[in-house]
Amino acid sequence: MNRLFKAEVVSNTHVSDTLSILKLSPAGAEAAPAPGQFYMVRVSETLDPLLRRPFSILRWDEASLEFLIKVRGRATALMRSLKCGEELDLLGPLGRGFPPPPPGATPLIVAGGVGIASVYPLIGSLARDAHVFYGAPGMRELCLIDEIRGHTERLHISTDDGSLGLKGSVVEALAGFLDTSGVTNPVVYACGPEGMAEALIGMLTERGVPGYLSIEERMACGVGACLGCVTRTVSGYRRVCREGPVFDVRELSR
Amino acid sequence: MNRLFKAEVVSNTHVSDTLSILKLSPAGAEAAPAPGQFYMVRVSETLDPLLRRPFSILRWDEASLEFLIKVRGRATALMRSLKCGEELDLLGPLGRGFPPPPPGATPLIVAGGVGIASVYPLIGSLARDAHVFYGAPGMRELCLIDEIRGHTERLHISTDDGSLGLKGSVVEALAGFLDTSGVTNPVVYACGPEGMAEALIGMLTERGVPGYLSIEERMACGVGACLGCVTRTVSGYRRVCREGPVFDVRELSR
Amino acid sequence: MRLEVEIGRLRLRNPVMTASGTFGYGEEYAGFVDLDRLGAVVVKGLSLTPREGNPPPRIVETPAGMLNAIGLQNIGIERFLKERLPFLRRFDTPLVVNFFGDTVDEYVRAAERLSGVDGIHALEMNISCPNKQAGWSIFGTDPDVTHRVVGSVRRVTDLTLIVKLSPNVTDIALMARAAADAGADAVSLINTITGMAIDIRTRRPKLANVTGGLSGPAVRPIGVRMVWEVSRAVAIPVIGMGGIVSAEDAIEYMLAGASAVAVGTASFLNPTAAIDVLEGIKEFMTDQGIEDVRSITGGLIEG
Amino acid sequence: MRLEVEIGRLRLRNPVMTASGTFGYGEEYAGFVDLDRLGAVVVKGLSLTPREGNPPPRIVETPAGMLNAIGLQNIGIERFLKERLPFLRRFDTPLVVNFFGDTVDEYVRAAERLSGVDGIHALEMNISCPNKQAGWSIFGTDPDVTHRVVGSVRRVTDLTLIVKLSPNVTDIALMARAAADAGADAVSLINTITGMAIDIRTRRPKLANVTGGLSGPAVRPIGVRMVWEVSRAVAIPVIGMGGIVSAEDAIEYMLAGASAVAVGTASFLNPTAAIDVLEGIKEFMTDQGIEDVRSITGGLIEG
Ligand SMILES: Cc1cc2nc3c(=O)[nH]c(=O)nc-3n(C[C@H](O)[C@H](O)[C@H](O)COP(=O)(O)OP(=O)(O)OC[C@H]3O[C@@H](n4cnc5c(N)ncnc54)[C@H](O)[C@@H]3O)c2cc1C
Ligand SMILES: Cc1cc2nc3c(=O)[nH]c(=O)nc-3n(C[C@H](O)[C@H](O)[C@H](O)COP(=O)(O)OP(=O)(O)OC[C@H]3O[C@@H](n4cnc5c(N)ncnc54)[C@H](O)[C@@H]3O)c2cc1C
Ligand SMILES: Cc1cc2nc3c(=O)[nH]c(=O)nc-3n(C[C@H](O)[C@H](O)[C@H](O)COP(=O)(O)O)c2cc1C
Ligand SMILES: Cc1cc2nc3c(=O)[nH]c(=O)nc-3n(C[C@H](O)[C@H](O)[C@H](O)COP(=O)(O)O)c2cc1C
Ligand code: FES
Ligand code: FES
Repeated sequence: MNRLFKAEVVSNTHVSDTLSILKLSPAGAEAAPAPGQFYMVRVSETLDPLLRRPFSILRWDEASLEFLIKVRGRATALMRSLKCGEELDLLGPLGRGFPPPPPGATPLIVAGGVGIASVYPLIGSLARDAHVFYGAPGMRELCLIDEIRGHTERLHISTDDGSLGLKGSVVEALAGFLDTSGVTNPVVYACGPEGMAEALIGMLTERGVPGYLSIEERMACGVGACLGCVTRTVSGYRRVCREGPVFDVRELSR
Repeated sequence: MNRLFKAEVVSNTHVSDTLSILKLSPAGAEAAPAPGQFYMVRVSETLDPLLRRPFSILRWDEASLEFLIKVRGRATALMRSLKCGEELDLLGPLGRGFPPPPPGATPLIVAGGVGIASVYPLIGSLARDAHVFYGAPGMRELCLIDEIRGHTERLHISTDDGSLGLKGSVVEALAGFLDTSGVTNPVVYACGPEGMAEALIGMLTERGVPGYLSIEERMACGVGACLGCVTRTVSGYRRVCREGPVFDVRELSR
Repeated sequence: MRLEVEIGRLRLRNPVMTASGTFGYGEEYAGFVDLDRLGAVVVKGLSLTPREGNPPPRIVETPAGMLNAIGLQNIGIERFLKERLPFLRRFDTPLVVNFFGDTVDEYVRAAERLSGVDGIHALEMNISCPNKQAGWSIFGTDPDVTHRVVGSVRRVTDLTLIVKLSPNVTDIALMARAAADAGADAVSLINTITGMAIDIRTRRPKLANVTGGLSGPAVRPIGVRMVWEVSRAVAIPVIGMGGIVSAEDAIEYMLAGASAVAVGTASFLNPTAAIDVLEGIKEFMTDQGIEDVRSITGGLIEG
Repeated sequence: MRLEVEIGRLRLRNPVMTASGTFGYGEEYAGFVDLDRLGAVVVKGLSLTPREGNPPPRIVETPAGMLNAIGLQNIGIERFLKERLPFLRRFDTPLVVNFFGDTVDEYVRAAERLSGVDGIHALEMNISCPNKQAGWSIFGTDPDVTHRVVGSVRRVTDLTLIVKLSPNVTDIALMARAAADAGADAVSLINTITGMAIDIRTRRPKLANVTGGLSGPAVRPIGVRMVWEVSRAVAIPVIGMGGIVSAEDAIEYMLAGASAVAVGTASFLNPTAAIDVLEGIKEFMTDQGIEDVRSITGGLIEG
């Protein structure tokens, strides 16, 4: 079981202007991740960029790990330009992933933008009776649609500009569903940008719907040592890399 | 005429454990260099390594520039691993190269190790009546021998360990030649490591033989602005990147 | 090959320590590093009572460095003794507890509480953290105040006392002398340098706390210079840190005068950094035929 | 779009200047940069008489930075006026002459000599170079001495007087206030931070001078923090520098309080850096709908 290892780029597929799927083949046997866990990736051997960057595991099997990467700054731009055969240095799997749903509950999987990466592994394991809510600013920021449909018919797409699916935010789409579908015993599994996370916490708290949310915060160590990645919870600051990245929404009601 | 330009790697031939020949194709028309001039190369777009590095022009034609690179530290290690199609940022040609020999003089071209890069362009232009003295610690640090022989029969090789040619330093070989060959009107064109340069200056000064020596000094700007690259001359500190890298040996008699 | 070094009455099996705040309470990296191979473990700074620390964002990357504004979050001495010390006691490696206070009295009470506890081998007094905004950053920038607070702590503890100096001063040798005169057994430096970064689109500071402490390779030339200045000014051992990533960097600090070194930010890039530095020092000693690691200390040849 | 800024009585067509010592006497980069597009040209520091400077090696690269120990080599004021000024006079861009002395009297005489010369538009007083070893580095680290030397220079010149501050101090705001109180029209910061690097194989300093000044991106977080501190402490304009490589970096300095910026080490990596920074600022202003560049200055939103 290896938590610090090298992995070679097997493929790097540009799925949109800013999104790419990076498939890596680890040099040795490495620990299997759980949905919602992440890896700290060192993009360059040089001192610039200096720190590792966190990425959620998208898909894996014995021979490979896949990540969905959205270009945000320097490290992600470098990752987009990686070529087959190049080597990365990985640390992981890290953090606490999504807990299994309680018996009888209906999982509602919610993703905003690149947040799909974090919840995607749940779709394969829970999709039989789960609904998937997937939103983005526009259709060009959505990806893996066909693969999701391969697992479930219950995909609810929404875009802010209405270019695909419902026009509006994914939180609005979910709220509408909760209020009208009559689903009993829902439990939400979500990941998305900060604005969506805030809206979701409010909406679920208001309705008393339980849920788990994967949070993003800037990280340095990824293992709980630096206290750099804390987020405010009802019981004070908690480390996203250790106590998270997945938190019970009730802990996050700020 | 372009002095700041991008160039693509056309080939990167490893000629020994530490030496490689990097062939670049400039993006546009660029100024033709003179023997002994150099380019400041930016190896990476990142901030580490930060500064450009100076390299003497080895060979050129309308479509390409070639450099002989010896791995010394971080930037040169990165250069050794460059692949075809990768792009570098170049500034040059810079500095003052070797002056033409006075009429009737016999050019003696002297290189220690990777110093061959700087004097190599002279071999093609002067070799008809020139002698070439080329030394290194061992035969594995010598390169381009066949190409030099293509220009001249008068190649005198020496190695410290005697693995090829005369056993001993190139300066000793040159001194022996000067003292025994009866060559009249010699003028030396030389480049080599610091130890060799010191020995050569002493030896030539002693014998009153004129010569030109290409000097290495750490550089930041390459254009004369930072005053970082000075070397001591009889008239005070002079910038290697502007007043050099080639100096009259008489100026260097310290 | 002799790797042991002495810091006060503390014997370290080798000169490579961890830097406070970058190695948690030891447990976080125990899966990557055999703590028993380290010279010493230095834990995150503790205060008498728990601290919540600053709001996020707390870290931001900068060229070859990072800023942090953790704000000295810690679980407090009592919880540390109860919850974290038992794990650390299982190891044979000296444990150095980094601590701080808001007043001289708090420093003294913290030192008293930590002394005589089984499993704590030395104290590192942080008088230099630039994150806190209260007037107490003066502890590390005024030699008289430094002398007073160090002297007060010295009187209440027999443990090896290391004083950690701030680089945010005009004359660090002066601060080191104040600490040495007041009875410190060693000084460690450098702590982080106060810096700041701004998001030009939001126009807001990238750290919620506005300013933070710069660490990492970027600061190494400053750290090496300060260690050199301090080691020539005081007779007590100096522990060097600031941007050490490789054995080469550690040896640079030792040549400048450090008796031991600490690996900080580098652990974030490379969880085994401290061990890699140690192995590299051994290799260097073998290559260079160096028998005793202590002969590297202060070995700089000037002129 | 309005790009003009004022520094004392100096009007700059835009806020991007070159940093002293990194742009030679202007001529060295004239092949790459149209000097008439710059806000101002600041030349290498001059003294009354020529200086030889330090022996080589004078520079060494460090992580995202470099150390230099040029030792203030310069051709002296007289040769500058005769040999270099005529070239610079051909341009329409304000010329700022950086100068220094070993004594108050030398500062005063240098300022007198440079004042009233056609083609010199402002003076930048370097009281902060950390390379010289004589006791005079105190000019930049003791507020009383700073006040005295700046006041003395102020009395002999009507040119816009910029005082360049050293970052090697505990409290840079204090130094800035001393300069402002003594009549400076502006302050510029940061100069280089004293650092050091050692070759572990030869055990010798990598710089012949042992220590040198750290510049480049590595120091930017420190520079931005100091500009922020200074701009809140004085009413005169602040010129920000230290590690500016891109427009983004320049805007960061302006948001922290700088009225203008200077590009230094970046010119070595990229000879057109100053112009690239300027173009990037314009793009940013267009993107963000900013009409007047001066509205960026001090635009940091705290809390
Ligand atoms: C647990 C976790 C899982 C993640 N999973 C994924 C994933 O699967 N796919 C993916 O594309 N991204 C993911 N991210 C985000 C990813 O780590 C950042 O986009 C990346 O670190 C940015 O690096 P950069 O060098 O490209 O950007 P930088 O140059 O470092 O920053 C660019 C901009 O993004 C902001 N930023 C950088 N990092 C973060 C962060 N962690 N949180 C908020 N803002 C930030 C910066 O302030 C800056 O404005 C995840 C983050 C976390 C914490
Ligand atoms: C005018 C000129 C022409 C040159 N031509 C060539 C050439 O054709 N081929 C070639 O391989 N090299 C040439 N060099 C040397 C080359 O520039 C250096 O080897 C290179 O900069 C090292 O970079 P690095 O990052 O690999 O090493 P670094 O990591 O920077 O340094 C490695 C070691 O080399 C030393 N060093 C670095 N640069 C220099 C220098 N300029 N002078 C002396 N010691 C130095 C350092 O102190 C250090 O010990 C030339 C240098 C000059 C000044
Ligand atoms: C995230 C972080 C937290 C830190 N916390 C502390 C602390 O609690 N007490 C302390 O004395 N130093 C603290 N430091 C400073 C380090 O111990 C060290 O002095 C500094 O980071 C320089 O070393 P480096 O460049 O190797 O990281 C902290 C540094 C970092 C990066
Ligand atoms: C090679 C070099 C020479 C310098 N010479 C001077 C000088 O003569 N006078 C001066 O005031 N500052 C001098 N400086 C400092 C710069 O003007 C600037 O303040 C500093 O380098 C920080 O900016 P940067 O990081 O953009 O280079 C010099 C800097 C460098 C790198
Ligand atoms: S990233 Fe260091 S504690 Fe979470
Ligand atoms: S390298 Fe800058 S003056 Fe020569």
